[in-house]
Amino acid sequence: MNKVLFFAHLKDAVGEEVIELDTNGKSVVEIKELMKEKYPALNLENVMAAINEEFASDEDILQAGDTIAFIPPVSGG
Amino acid sequence: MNKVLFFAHLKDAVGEEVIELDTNGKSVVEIKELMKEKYPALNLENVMAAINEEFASDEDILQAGDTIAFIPPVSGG
Amino acid sequence: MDDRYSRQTLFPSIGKEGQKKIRSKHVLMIGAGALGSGNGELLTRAGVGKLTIVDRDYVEASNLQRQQLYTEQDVVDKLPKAAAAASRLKEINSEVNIEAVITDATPEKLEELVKGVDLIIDATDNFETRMAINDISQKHQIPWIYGACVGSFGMSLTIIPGKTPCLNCILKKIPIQGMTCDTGGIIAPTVQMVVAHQSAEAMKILVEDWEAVRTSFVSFDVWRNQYTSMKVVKAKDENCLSCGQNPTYPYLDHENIMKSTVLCGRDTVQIRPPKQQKLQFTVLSQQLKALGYEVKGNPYLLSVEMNEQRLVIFNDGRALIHGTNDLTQAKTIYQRLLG
Amino acid sequence: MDDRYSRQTLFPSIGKEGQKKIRSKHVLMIGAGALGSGNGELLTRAGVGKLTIVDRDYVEASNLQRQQLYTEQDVVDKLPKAAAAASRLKEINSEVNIEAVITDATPEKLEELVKGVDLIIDATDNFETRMAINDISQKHQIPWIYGACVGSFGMSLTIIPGKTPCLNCILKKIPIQGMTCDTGGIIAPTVQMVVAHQSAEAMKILVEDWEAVRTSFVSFDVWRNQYTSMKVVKAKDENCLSCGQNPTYPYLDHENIMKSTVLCGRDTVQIRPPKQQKLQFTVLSQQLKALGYEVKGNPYLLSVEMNEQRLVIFNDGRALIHGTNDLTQAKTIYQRLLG
Repeated sequence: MNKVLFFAHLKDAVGEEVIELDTNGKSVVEIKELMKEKYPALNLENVMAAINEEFASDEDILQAGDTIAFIPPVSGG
Repeated sequence: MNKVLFFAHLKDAVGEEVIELDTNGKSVVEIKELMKEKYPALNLENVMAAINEEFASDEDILQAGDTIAFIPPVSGG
Repeated sequence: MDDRYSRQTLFPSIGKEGQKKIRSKHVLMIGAGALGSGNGELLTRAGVGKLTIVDRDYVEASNLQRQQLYTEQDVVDKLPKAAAAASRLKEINSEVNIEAVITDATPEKLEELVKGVDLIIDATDNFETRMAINDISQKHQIPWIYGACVGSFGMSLTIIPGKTPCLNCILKKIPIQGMTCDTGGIIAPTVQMVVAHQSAEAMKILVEDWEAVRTSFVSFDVWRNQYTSMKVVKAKDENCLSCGQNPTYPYLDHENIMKSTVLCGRDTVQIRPPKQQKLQFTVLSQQLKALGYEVKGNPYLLSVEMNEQRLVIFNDGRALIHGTNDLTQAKTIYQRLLG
Repeated sequence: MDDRYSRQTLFPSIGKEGQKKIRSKHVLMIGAGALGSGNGELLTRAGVGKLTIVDRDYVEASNLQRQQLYTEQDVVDKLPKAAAAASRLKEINSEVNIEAVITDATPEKLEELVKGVDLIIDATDNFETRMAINDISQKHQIPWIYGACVGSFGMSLTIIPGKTPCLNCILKKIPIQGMTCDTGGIIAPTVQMVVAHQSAEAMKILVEDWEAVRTSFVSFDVWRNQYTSMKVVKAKDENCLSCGQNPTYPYLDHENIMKSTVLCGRDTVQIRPPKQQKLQFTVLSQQLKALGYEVKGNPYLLSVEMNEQRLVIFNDGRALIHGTNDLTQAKTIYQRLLG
């Protein structure tokens, strides 16, 4: 099993901060697509991903027990 | 094995932020005494303890794999 | 200034309804130093209805590095902090009712000040006053927000009577002080970090978004890059004398309050802390020397030469402050150096 | 004011040596809005040698809720932010050399401004300028500190050329904008939290404590009580066009910069973003309506009525701003609403 964490307004689109999901062996980009199907209101374009609190690129693969977090970059200031 | 985390100036007294130690079955107050022996410069009187990011009292016992953190309360403002 | 809260009402958790609530609330802030400057400015900009600022001190040059409401002119004028803060805050937002109270926040004074107050912000620099705020908060069922910092390290906790543990549940007693801003230094980013946490919690409480209120004790070190959030629900103590089944509010009790007495004809004030302490003279002496004070001592006492006063500290925590008859000034000197 | 830095030099990681270093440094700050006010004040109080503040905007009522240097009088006087900031900062610390530059921070302008600068603080409100800062930072080997916020959410990253990945390594391209402070709102505690992180990093860089510099990307939500720290060392891309083996500094290139053109005789400016976008009209339209604008639209364009201008946005990101001939004003309006 894996944990998927949603930060900031992504949390609102999903309705929860954390969900549990078996995404073993899937890549970051595949998980993004899965999430978009599951939560139509969720926009993950250009959203950063971290696996176990480390930067992850689209091609990185999740292992059992890994936590993936989605963090949207913002531009205000 | 357990992890022991030291916050703020406690980190300087120990020289490291995290140490690994087998403190299985020991209470918070026993671990404090152990630490004081190991690091004479370390003052843990009135220091708060958290086990796995939850408040812990002096009598709470560490289980295998638990992380204990020491956080010194401060009064400035 | 029609438009002035537009970016705040646009934030969905506040909205126009939340803004009306903020405008209808009265906040009591104890202290107008670093945390008080920051919190006071944020609450004023946010448009709180009334803000009462209590402080016993005046502006000094060494405050300017981190106390955001004050300028060089305030130092030249030696203005009381509460007055200088109020004057700047009125320039920032003339819609807010700002009340400056120049006094020492004793338990008796707190009892008077707390009437009609919706929230208390802790911007004090010592645990004695904080514990009194904690008891007052429980006695009158008013939320308060603890904040503190030294060096690069800071912390905050939100206390909602009837919902969360109180500070006495967590600390059990007043900690023997290690470091204060006057002995360990302080950098402004630490202050801002504590202020950010306290003022976010303040806004949640003012708009009555109880779900959003932080239920953990946060602490962080901006130089060592540490951040931790400790759940405290387990700390709730049914036997706590401040918030348990049979509260006695010990820190409002005269017995437990720091005693200060003018020693007649000697131009000296004696300070006696509520509980006996065991001071570590070697550490304390080093810290005071690092501050530039001339320190002499023996195993029983330390003598510290200050500009116009001389402080003699005994190792049980008792002190004599020579060169003053002013109880508040003497207490300020004591708490600055010993916390 | 002899004593003014005493609490800062008492902090062991700064000390008297660190204070001398801070006094000898020149910081360039791009933007004097919310993040700029906060960072500018902290650096000035800390006693930096020289602070150059660049901003293209003037003070408006809706700024007062979160932009800490400004007062109601500045709004009445419609002062440029850089000028209003400089005037307040001089009252705070007359020892600091404050330079106000009222201009749009284009890549050409950045090339001029960056001479002799030790550190760049990002206090901008759009990714276009940030990416130009990122390229300038790499080209001239000057550290910079990214900071941004919207609503209750904020983030920061420290970029040290030659040591850390750059913002282009992490974002790969300019994100299509979701929310800005003008569409999603912003609360002041979020700003303070970002400022705390940026200014702590600034102090580490100014005192050259490279060991202490934060090497992770932090983000936090002060209302949702979230805080995360993402290690970014793996993001370093040897093929990055900004910081890789063969840098081309794409965001300094005229091709990749937002184009703005006055349409002669029509009192209109056309804005064309550097890359084609796919705007989500339904979301955007709702956000703009929530802001109180009258919005009309069809699948090809949205028309937004503003006070004195009308904005027409096409779904590839191109826009016409009717009612102005001022390129900078038009760009400001565009970036406020579309990021």
